[in-house]
Amino acid sequence: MKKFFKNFYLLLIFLFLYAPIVVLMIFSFNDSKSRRLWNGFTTRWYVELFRDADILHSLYVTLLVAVIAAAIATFLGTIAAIGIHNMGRRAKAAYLTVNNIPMSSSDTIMGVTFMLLFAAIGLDKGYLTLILAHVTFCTPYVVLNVMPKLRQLDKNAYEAALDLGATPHQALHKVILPEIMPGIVTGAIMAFTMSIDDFVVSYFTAGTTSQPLSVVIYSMTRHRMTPKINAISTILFLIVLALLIVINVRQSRDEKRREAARRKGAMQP
Amino acid sequence: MNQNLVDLQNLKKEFDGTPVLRGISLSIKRREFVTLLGPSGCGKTTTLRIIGGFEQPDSGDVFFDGKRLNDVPPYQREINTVFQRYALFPHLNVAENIAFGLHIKKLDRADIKRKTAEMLELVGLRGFENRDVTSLSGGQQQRVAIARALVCEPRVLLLDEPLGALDLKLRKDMQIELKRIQQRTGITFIYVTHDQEEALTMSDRVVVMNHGVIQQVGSPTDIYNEPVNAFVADFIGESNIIDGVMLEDCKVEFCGRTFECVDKGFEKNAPVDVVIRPEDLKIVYAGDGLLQGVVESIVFKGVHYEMMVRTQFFTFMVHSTMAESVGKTVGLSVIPFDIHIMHKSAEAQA
Amino acid sequence: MNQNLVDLQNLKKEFDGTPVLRGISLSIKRREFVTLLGPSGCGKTTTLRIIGGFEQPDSGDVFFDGKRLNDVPPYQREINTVFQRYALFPHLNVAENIAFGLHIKKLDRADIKRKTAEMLELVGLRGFENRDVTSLSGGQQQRVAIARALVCEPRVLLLDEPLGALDLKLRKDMQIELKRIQQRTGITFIYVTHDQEEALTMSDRVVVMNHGVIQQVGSPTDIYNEPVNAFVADFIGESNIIDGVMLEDCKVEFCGRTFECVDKGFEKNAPVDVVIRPEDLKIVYAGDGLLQGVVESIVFKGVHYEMMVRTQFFTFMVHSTMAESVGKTVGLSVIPFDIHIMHKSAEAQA
Amino acid sequence: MKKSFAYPYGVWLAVFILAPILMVVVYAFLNADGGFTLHNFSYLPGFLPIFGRSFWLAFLSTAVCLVLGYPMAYLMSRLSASRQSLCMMLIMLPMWINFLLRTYAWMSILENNGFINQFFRSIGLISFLQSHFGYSLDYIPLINTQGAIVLGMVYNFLPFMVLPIYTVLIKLDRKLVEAAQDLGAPTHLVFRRVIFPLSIPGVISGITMVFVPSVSTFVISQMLGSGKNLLVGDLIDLQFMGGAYNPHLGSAIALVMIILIFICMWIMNKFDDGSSEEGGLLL
Amino acid sequence: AEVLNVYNWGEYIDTDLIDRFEEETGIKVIYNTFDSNENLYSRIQTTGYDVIIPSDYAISRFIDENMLQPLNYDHIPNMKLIDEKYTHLDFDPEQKYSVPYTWGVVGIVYNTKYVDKADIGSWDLLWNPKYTNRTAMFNNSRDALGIALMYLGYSLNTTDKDELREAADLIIAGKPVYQGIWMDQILEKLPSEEIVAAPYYNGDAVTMIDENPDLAFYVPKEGTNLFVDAMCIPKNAKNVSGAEKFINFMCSTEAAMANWEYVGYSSPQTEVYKELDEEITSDPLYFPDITQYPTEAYTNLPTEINQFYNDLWVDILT
Ligand SMILES: Nc1ncnc2c1ncn2[C@@H]1O[C@H](COP(=O)(O)OP(=O)(O)OP(=O)(O)O)[C@@H](O)[C@H]1O
Ligand SMILES: Nc1ncnc2c1ncn2[C@@H]1O[C@H](COP(=O)(O)OP(=O)(O)OP(=O)(O)O)[C@@H](O)[C@H]1O
Ligand SMILES: [Mg+2]
Ligand SMILES: [Mg+2]
Repeated sequence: MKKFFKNFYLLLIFLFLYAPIVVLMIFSFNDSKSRRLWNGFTTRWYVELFRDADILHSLYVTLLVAVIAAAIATFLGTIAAIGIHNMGRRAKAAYLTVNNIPMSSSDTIMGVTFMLLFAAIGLDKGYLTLILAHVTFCTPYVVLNVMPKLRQLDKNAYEAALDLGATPHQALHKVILPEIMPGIVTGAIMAFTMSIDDFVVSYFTAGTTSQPLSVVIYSMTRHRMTPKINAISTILFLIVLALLIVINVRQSRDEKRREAARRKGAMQP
Repeated sequence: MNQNLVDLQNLKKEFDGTPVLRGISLSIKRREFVTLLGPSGCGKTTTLRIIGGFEQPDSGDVFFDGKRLNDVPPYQREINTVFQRYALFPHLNVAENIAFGLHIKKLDRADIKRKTAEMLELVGLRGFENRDVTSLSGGQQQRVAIARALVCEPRVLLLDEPLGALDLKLRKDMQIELKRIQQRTGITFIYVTHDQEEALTMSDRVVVMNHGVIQQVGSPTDIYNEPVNAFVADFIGESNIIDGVMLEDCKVEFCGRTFECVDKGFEKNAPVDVVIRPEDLKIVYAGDGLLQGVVESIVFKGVHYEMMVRTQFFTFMVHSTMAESVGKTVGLSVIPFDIHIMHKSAEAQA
Repeated sequence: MNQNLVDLQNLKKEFDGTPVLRGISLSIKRREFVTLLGPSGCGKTTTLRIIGGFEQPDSGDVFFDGKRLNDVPPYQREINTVFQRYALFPHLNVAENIAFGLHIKKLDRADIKRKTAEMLELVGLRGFENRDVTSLSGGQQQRVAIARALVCEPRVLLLDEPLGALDLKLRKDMQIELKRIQQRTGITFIYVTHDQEEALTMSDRVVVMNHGVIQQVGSPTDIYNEPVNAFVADFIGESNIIDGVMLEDCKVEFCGRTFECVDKGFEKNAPVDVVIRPEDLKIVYAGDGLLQGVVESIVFKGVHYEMMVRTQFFTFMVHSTMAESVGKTVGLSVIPFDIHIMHKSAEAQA
Repeated sequence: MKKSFAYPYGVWLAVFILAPILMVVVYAFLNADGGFTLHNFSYLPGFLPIFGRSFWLAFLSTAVCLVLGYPMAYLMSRLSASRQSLCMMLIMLPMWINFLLRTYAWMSILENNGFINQFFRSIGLISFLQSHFGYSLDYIPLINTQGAIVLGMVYNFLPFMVLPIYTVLIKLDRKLVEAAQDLGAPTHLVFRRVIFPLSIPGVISGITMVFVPSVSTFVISQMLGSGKNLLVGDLIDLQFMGGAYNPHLGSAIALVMIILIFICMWIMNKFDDGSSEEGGLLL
Repeated sequence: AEVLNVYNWGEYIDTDLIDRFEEETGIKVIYNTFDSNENLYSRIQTTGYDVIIPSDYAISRFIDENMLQPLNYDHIPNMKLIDEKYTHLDFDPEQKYSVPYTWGVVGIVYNTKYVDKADIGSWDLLWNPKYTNRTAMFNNSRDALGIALMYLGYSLNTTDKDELREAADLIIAGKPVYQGIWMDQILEKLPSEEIVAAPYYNGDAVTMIDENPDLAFYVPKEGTNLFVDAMCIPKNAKNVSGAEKFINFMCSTEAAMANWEYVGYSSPQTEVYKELDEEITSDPLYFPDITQYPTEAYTNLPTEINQFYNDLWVDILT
């Protein structure tokens, strides 16, 4: 009974989170531009979508920037986390405070300050500025996901590797990285998601050839949002959903296997 | 100095302004099994870490086979370590853990396989190759850690309380196992523990430390039978430590009486620590002993009973295979040979 | 059954299909200090958790003061627990940790204050009221955990290896402390350990467990001197366990010879375990003993030397205060009283 | 492992975080001609209602997020490992849909003739209210209310409340729960006296990560609210992107907001006993 | 290949035209969109576009701030196809810098089912308490205050602060009537009958009426804003000749016609007007008859007045 209520609660929250998305997905098949009045089923937005080079390009930009920014952020954030982990209390606190700023300051301020900054150092807006900005607000998520894994790490694991003849570089690769990998992966996924989700910062930092989807969507608001956008979002969403399901299924299979192995291990003398 | 494999010369180390090592000098010979023994926080791990290269001494030198080692990074030292909580790599299985150092050295696959198999054999873990290390019991993990270090064929193996996390039974078994491995491989072991029985059982030489200072270095029997001060006496087995005054050579006064003893060379009327082991005190009839007291408590310890006997000046701990009833008045006797006279230790004076 | 405070009746428990408790029945009297002793994984913690209410037995009952307790949730049991790694609340200071249970009971402030102060006094932590628990040493944390449980005035206190994480010296001190507290408060203690010396030192009764089965229940001396089977004998102190055959009452054959003994009532020619404690074997001149062997190794253990003496059939462990040189041929003697004959234990038969 | 690994990121932070913030400070004290002025700050008293409204709405949305998110995090932390990661993913997944689109969808749901009101009408709720309670409208007002704005914020920021609390809760030692039960605490007291106090660092991170973006949010108030009242985020947006392009005034407002937020956070952190080493926000 | 950067409002071009232009000229067009003139203003400071399509008052501001190049009409022969009605307006009196792209007026879109005939015809409808909570106002200081100014009978480009103040107070007075102060939401909320009347541009009124035939459009008798979005070449353009080709292309009859069909905003191109049905060209929705009521185009305002607009707007929305 209790369990039922718990599951019911989770269900309600997820209903809340997904209700608008379902609406959006349904109306990507609506035979009019209205996002609320149903005019019959059509797939024409999907058809048109694949003819709309601009929207496709902006999706490409979004994904490209997200991949690059997440990759850089993951690298930068991981080594930074390792460095910060080894710092004294004060330096650590200082780093983490600054690290927290992007997460706890408004997007608008960040976007504007980036714009001012890039103008000040004479950097033309384009992929570079976009990626720099994205890396900046993505990296903190990586740092914060990797730090706890480092804390969980056996203090001596790194030294054990050195002790066995590994150079610091090898120790990092063969011991530390595999150990903190779950944190890195979560961090990377979060960074990637944040990059995809961002609109304000991109808005201020994107160049002419590098307008991500969110900026394109926003510039449509003066006139009329085309349902093609709903269509592309639906596609994107379903792909990611499928991906996540695959990952999760694999994960739970691994978990079961490991559990089984452990039990078998415990029973042997 | 030539036959010494490891030479520590006046190592000093502070952490945050607190001195942790106050000048450690120690020579360790080839094939020796040396144990660092001391209470928690006395600097054992720090000494080991300096030898391993994980910590730099503030001053003093580490020599290895006659060469100064201070600036050699850990991964270039022919020294391997078994860490206190094993520090196994959880993402690797048993065989991969053991083979780690060999992979680093880029040995060819066949060699790695062979050596790993040999090691598994040595530590009695054949058949465990593909097991997840996290699924092993404490003792098994311990053995993997040892195998992982030994397979690199170090000239010195450092072991930091390797048995600390194991239960008593298993600890005893592993003590024997470790000693056997040391004898078979002929590798120099530097071993850290705070368990004096472990130290006595396994070592060729024991180094007793306290507060970053070496108190005594010697064979287990030396240390046990001739502790240089009350700290060592008390730390190595339980002791009755009584304040006394050395009246003259072979004559010491304590508990309001004068006793004969075998120690000489103290100043006249020097205050000293008198150390008597509980098992050296004999319970005799009330009138017979030099001292007289009342049995205050008695506890069964298996091999013997432990009794607390209160005399006028001091409550003695006495070990005896015979039980006395609580409240009984008994006499205590001790032979002069078992009365150990010691200078007041720095510890006690401070 | 009336004067029993806790009664366990045929408790059974499985985890994932593996039986962990296979029918534990045990009665514990008021004011008793009972210790569960056994190797790792034998089910000690599980038994304790069932008494505490954190685990439900698959079958069997727990009675407390004559009432069935199975379905009473932990927070309604007059039982408190000292957890293995203390489980202190890190967000509360020392005094708040101790007062936790009192706050839950909604005592008034003055009472809480008074009782907390008394407890701090009892465990020797006066002046530590406002200290952060994480800043305490292991021994101090231990004492806070005990105080926190005791202040609730439980009728039974469960202690799960409370001293497991402490170092040897501290462990000894805390053993005495705990015993003192138990005697002063008169609370029933159910204590879990895998350290047999600890069990012998502290307990009124010891319960030896293995593989989820109680092997023997008895006073420390009973357990030590009259183990019912080889497992108990081996687990409680080191033993030489030799296969033998009971020829007739008081006559046993092992190592190819016939010995006199004091045990009776075995079947004729029944195979038995013969147990001889290392300290009960005396080294005599080669010709004099009943057995003859060669000293294989000798280890200094402080109070005594431990020697392995290889005879034709068996290698005996011998404890002696005199050292013999390795390789020497010696005789071994043992008096009939020290030869313990036991039925083959289930363990050994399996 | 070296601390020098953090230096590149240190430089990065200096260039891309600290330098821009410095520029905001500088801008706030300049006029359009580049001269020093305090004039930009003279507007601020007039913005007081806007600040008040923003902080109030942010407070509400943070409170709602906490009330909804805590049980969510708690329940999640009790699931099996694979279920947990599934839930994590499901919480993150909506972020893959553009936030404007999601908000538009909420409009469709909440409007006077939107899906919810259509539903109410179809089950006869509205006519029931009208006939029995003299209700005058033919819809339940949902959109264009402060409630709708709060809903929009909660919808967007809920994950940032759930995740940090969840991470603290999964690290919580089960033994402490048992210890509390052992000392006589029934379930609700175990929660109040042990679980909740120990999860405070996560709660504080969650509050920070919801409150800050809520205070500075814009667009949501336009889309789900009536747009008749500005929020600080809109005000800043107006200075930088809207009608009277005035980055100096915008910077001044932004600066004041940053300071206010820092003060709020500082007060919040007073509730944290500092045991959450590293003051890490998330995770 | 030759590259041309074009910066236009979102959803404001038939994208097929870009493909056609690329085919014809071999120039690669990089097409970006913006959502407000202010944004355009800040963006072009730092980004080099070749063709931009701002609105009237923005053009006037760009001219004042010397950000546009004078056009060489020799390279834009199709300029002659642009109706003179829409040239030499206040924002570019000498018609040196811009080529009109679309034009239109602001009027009121209302739902005939709910709004009484008697109530229409004037800006008054936006203050009519009968429609409380069922109308909306523009969320844009220039347009909103513009409506109030016209209703009051003042110039759209007034710099008289008292007049502006009065206009602002008028909007404040209207606030209780509006369901909301919005821009693009109006596009949705009128057809879905969330609201029954709101000001909007005639070009968008077309799509709204398409969607919900109960809707209708009128231009209030007090007069309105005639707006023109026009193509310009910024000073920092890199590809001027390409930009000229693009502008010329967009003015061709074919392109203008296709674009008209797609965007729905009135075309300033004479041939388009001629080719269309009488039914359409006479419909004030498609081609408002700007001779019937006073019209005025926006011009750039002095910084001080812009700032004052800002202050008033914040006041209104506080
Ligand atoms: N990295 C460090 N920073 C600060 N203090 C340290 C550090 N390492 C050790 N210390 C301090 O130095 C002292 C000696 O530590 P060390 O680890 O050598 O003791 P130990 O003899 O190994 O004790 P134990 O038996 O508890 O392991 C302790 O007081 C410890 O707190
Ligand atoms: N919650 C559980 N789920 C699965 N198996 C369990 C669980 N708790 C205990 N076990 C298993 O039950 C057996 C007995 O465990 P228990 O903790 O009672 O042993 P113990 O005697 O206390 O050992 P130790 O001295 O190591 O603490 C072990 O094999 C253990 O792995
Ligand atoms: Mg140590
Ligand atoms: Mg246990």
